[in-house]
Amino acid sequence: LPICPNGSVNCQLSLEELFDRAVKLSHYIHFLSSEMFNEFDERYAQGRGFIAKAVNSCHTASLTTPEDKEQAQQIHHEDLLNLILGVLRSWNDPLIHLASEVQTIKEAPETILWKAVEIEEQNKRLLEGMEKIVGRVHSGEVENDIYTPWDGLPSLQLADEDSRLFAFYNLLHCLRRDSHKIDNYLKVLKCRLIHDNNC
Amino acid sequence: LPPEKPRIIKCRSPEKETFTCWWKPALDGELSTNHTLLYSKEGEEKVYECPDYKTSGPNSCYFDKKHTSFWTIYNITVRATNEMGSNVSDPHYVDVTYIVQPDPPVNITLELKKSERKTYLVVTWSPPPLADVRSGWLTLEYELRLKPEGEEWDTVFVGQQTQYTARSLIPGKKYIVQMHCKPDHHGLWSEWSPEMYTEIPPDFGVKDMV
Amino acid sequence: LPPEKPRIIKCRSPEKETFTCWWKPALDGELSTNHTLLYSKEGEEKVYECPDYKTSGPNSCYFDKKHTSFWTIYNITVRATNEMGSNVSDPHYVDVTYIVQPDPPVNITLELKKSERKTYLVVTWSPPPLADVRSGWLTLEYELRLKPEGEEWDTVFVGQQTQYTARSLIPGKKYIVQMHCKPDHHGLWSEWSPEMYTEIPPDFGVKDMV
Repeated sequence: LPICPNGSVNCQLSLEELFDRAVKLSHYIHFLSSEMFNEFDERYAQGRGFIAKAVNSCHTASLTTPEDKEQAQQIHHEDLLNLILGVLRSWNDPLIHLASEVQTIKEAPETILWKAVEIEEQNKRLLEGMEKIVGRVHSGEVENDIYTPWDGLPSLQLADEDSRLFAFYNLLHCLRRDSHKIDNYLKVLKCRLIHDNNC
Repeated sequence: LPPEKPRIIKCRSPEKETFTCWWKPALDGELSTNHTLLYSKEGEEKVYECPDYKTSGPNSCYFDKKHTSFWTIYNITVRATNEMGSNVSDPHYVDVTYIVQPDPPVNITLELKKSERKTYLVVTWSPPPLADVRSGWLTLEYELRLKPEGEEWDTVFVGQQTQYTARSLIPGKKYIVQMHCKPDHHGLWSEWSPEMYTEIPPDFGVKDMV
Repeated sequence: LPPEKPRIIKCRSPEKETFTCWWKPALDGELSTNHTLLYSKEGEEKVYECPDYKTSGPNSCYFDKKHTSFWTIYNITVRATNEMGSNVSDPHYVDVTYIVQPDPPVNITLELKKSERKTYLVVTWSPPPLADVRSGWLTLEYELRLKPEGEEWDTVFVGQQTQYTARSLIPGKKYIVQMHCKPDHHGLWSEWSPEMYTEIPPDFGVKDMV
């Protein structure tokens, strides 16, 4: 019999291992997104009142996602998985542009540049993992339709410095929020599907 | 005179399900002043009034589960009114995600163990009762601090585990141990738990040292 | 004769992003033998060939980021072929998370301190550069070993901390210290760091101990 790395007979990663890795990755992505937002906020947004303007302006706002514990617990796990996939897909395009456009910010510190590239790569990796998890959990075909387009590239390239900085602020604010949602939902799903709500 | 401008002091959520805001009342002078808390939620025009002025005591507004949403910015103001007029606080922007401050950990136990002539201390604890960590909605991280009486604290970040083994302890010393916790990512450290004590037995191997 | 059966010796990933496999070539005898590494991924029929035989040196295959997935188990074989025929190794199953072997910790410092006539040693260190940058993604645990020259190692598991205080040291002895580290769940211990030395001052208070 082949010696499988984790001792499983058919040499396949268990759902628990897939979820363990997905949660570790979503935690890491949110940790990076949070740090990047804080660094940008400290360096470029102090006293500009950006938070008041950043209200209700995320490109993923149209996706109805659970906003409290009860909603997160009542939603069917397949729907929540598809929502996570939808949010992740919706960030593919903006993250590609963020990684390149952030280089154009005046004196952008290396730590912000590196994080933008790292988040883009890890987001793709998490998407790969989530498609694998959904494939395992889903009875039917993996739904591909949840997705919200992003049309924010022009605003990242505006001539007016203040408007451009607000566009970055808003994108990083939304990235911090959405990556936290994904991390939180994955932790709820893992406890529900793997640990029978007894984490 | 109309009342001074009131000020929202802070908002806190103890378990990432409900939250409370407190304000500093406008100075009354002689006239009686009453306060009204108003809020609107991101993506909605509607303005609501505080759902519950009672539960969290004076000069406070308590938002129960039904009124608490995450990843949503609340725009909160307080208006002070007396016979002569009224005055509104500056807006206070709150996303409940970032204001969670749990209670300290509970059921802390200290157990001395010995192996190969060395004593070490096994500390175990449980999450605060209010915090529902079982469902995964709230994930807590813990930090422990210990010190021989009279000396500097040694603080250790323990992550999400609920057990820690302390090594290289000074034989014969009385140690103090405290724990606190915080939601992963965002929120505030809880208060420190009450102090726990344990005495490390003197080192019987002293005679080998001569 | 056709070549003997080749054997995959090991596969390692330094940082959970790329990995390399090495094989023991089949004995050639006289005929020239070449080796091909083939792999498939769990749940897929498709068979791929090694993307890069060069980067990691002879008899090796290097999988860069694009070819490294940690959502799957790789089924890897090596085929040796000469004029007379070919022979295929047993399958080697690889899960990247299980083969992570970081580099040793760096910036190790040893500092002697004295309190109440007793000397103790404070050891501090940093994670290897590759892992440090991705904290939270690659969480490392550390182990320290120390011994007076010529005696048995005393090994201490220190967890995720980057500092340790060693007590009950023998005055006047020369101590050797080494560190290694490993990913917190699966993976392998790094090599030991280079040896570090420190001399414990003779205990002037020895006469009080008699």
